[in-house]
Amino acid sequence: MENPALDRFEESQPRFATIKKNVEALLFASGSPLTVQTLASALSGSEPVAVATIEAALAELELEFPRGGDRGFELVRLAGGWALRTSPSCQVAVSALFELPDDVSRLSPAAVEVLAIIAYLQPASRRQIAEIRGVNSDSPVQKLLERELITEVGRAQSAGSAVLYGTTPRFEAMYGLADLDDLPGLEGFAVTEEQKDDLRRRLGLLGAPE
Amino acid sequence: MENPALDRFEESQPRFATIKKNVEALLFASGSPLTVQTLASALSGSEPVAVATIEAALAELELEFPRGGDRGFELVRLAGGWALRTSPSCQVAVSALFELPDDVSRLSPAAVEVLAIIAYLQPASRRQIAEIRGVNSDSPVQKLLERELITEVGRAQSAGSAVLYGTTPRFEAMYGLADLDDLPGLEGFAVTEEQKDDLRRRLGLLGAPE
Amino acid sequence: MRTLDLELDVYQGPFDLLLSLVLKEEIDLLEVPLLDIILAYLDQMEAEGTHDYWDDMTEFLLLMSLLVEVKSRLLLPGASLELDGELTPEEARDQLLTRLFEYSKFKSASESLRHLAELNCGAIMRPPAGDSRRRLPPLEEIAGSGDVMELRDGLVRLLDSKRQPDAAHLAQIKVDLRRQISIVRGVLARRGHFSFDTVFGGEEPLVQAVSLFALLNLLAKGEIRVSQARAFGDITVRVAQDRKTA
Repeated sequence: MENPALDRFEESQPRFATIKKNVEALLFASGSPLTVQTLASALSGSEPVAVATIEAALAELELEFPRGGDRGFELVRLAGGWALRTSPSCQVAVSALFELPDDVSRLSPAAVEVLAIIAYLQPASRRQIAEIRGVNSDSPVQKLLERELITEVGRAQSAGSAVLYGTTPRFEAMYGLADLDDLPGLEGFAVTEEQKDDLRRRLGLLGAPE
Repeated sequence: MENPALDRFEESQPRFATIKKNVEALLFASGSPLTVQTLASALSGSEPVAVATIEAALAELELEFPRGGDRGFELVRLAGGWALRTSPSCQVAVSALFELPDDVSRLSPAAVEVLAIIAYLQPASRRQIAEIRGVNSDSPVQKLLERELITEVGRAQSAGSAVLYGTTPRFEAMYGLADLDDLPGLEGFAVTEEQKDDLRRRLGLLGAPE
Repeated sequence: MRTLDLELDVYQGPFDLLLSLVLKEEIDLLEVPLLDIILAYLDQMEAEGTHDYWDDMTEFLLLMSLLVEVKSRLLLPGASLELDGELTPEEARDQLLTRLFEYSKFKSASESLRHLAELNCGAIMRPPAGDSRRRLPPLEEIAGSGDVMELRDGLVRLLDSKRQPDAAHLAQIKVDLRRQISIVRGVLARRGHFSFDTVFGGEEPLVQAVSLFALLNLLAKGEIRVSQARAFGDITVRVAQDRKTA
């Protein structure tokens, strides 16, 4: 016991390795993304495990199973948590044996449009969605509810108290988003001034250049 | 072309790496052991993959995820096939994960609304709930069933004999109610049977008295 | 005769259609034969023969009437074109553009979402190990955690919204084109001809507009003839000659 700090360090090394091994096992065993807090509480037995330790283990695992790496599975941040999943590059083989649950191709373009509006504006009412799209959107909203990509998140305060919709963790998982901040910025999709002028001209709202 | 055999070998390397990656993905995705034949046929697209190639890939994977190794999961021969499974040394953590209480987060606004309808008007069918709320309510009903806050209490006499739902003792405990009469009155409505019928009538669930 | 070959069923709504027409197809509004678009749309609806489709048409009709308005200003510079509605032509035009720009933003965002999904859709997670299912939190943990007033307020809000007629749908007026068509047919069956102003003059502007589209539809089918003595004057509607003799 000449150097207690070193002692503790050496003791802590196998402990970190054990924690990392267990984090790996938990991610493997869980069918859905796990939050750092869930991982920490599952690993806290007689002695609590710090969130920072879990994060350090995840950082190492992320290097071993990187997104888009050479392995058949990868570690990804998804829907506010962490998950191991098959590598998208193995899609053909995986779909030969298993059903890909979230086949995006089954979503109509209308449904994806509605989903984009809800994702960016949430909470959003059917009325708002219809106004933006210029067409009644009840049927795509219903489809998205059935697939649990959106959910009711409340009611408008105003008269009529319309139902307001927001996206679900399932939406984040389906689109590979760590969280909603992960969505590409909406400003990036705005029509440029040049395109606006072009549009105005085409609609005959600007005189021809003199 | 001095050594065609070597040439073919080098060419085959990336192909073998791809096959191994895909074998890994399939083992990862499967909840049960996969036979070599199943793996081979899942990977045989335009070009057939030999059983021997699959076996070579498995042999390499067995070295990377050995039984009793340092990883959180291991590759084992099981029931005539191959399977990835969590390492037995991580058993404590894995079973702790599934012992963790499922989602103690707040109920969604939709679930609160459905719960309020069932609490005050019970017994109520999904159909009635949807009519009052003006929107399909299957998903919040399902959530409340999973949380054991509501339960089936019977079937309607009418055609279709719809399932009727009522609240559970767990519901009463969660809201600190001695019994259902303890529910706060609704703008002058208490919750006697008579007043309940009056409420149902106001919500359009009963025809007007003759 | 038709110069415009539109596959209308691929469009997600009127703004989508307009964007494609004006931006992607690089068509100048002056050169877009609006009647062809309308007729193509009507043909399409006929083929679909569904009820919902008519509901969805309301917005399309509104958009088209805005376009007609904008276009007629171009064709008739200086003509006084006061709309019956509360919007001035400039306001209607600006509103149309603002909505078009807004829609276009979400349209691009949805294309990027689709791409994101394609990058991710090939991946699956393992089924949860064994048959373990997360357990519910113990009763002690949740006892008293709910706020019963939240339940009460939830139901009171629903009761309130039942009491006040829901006004949300009123802003979106729905006009049934089929109904207008059958009205036109009915009047013609009785009288053989009628004045548009006499029959529809007292209606809301939107109903008038839809009635006008009903005329276009019947015109396309060859059921009626219409005549208009002067621009913006009354329209006389008659049964087509060959129909009458047949």
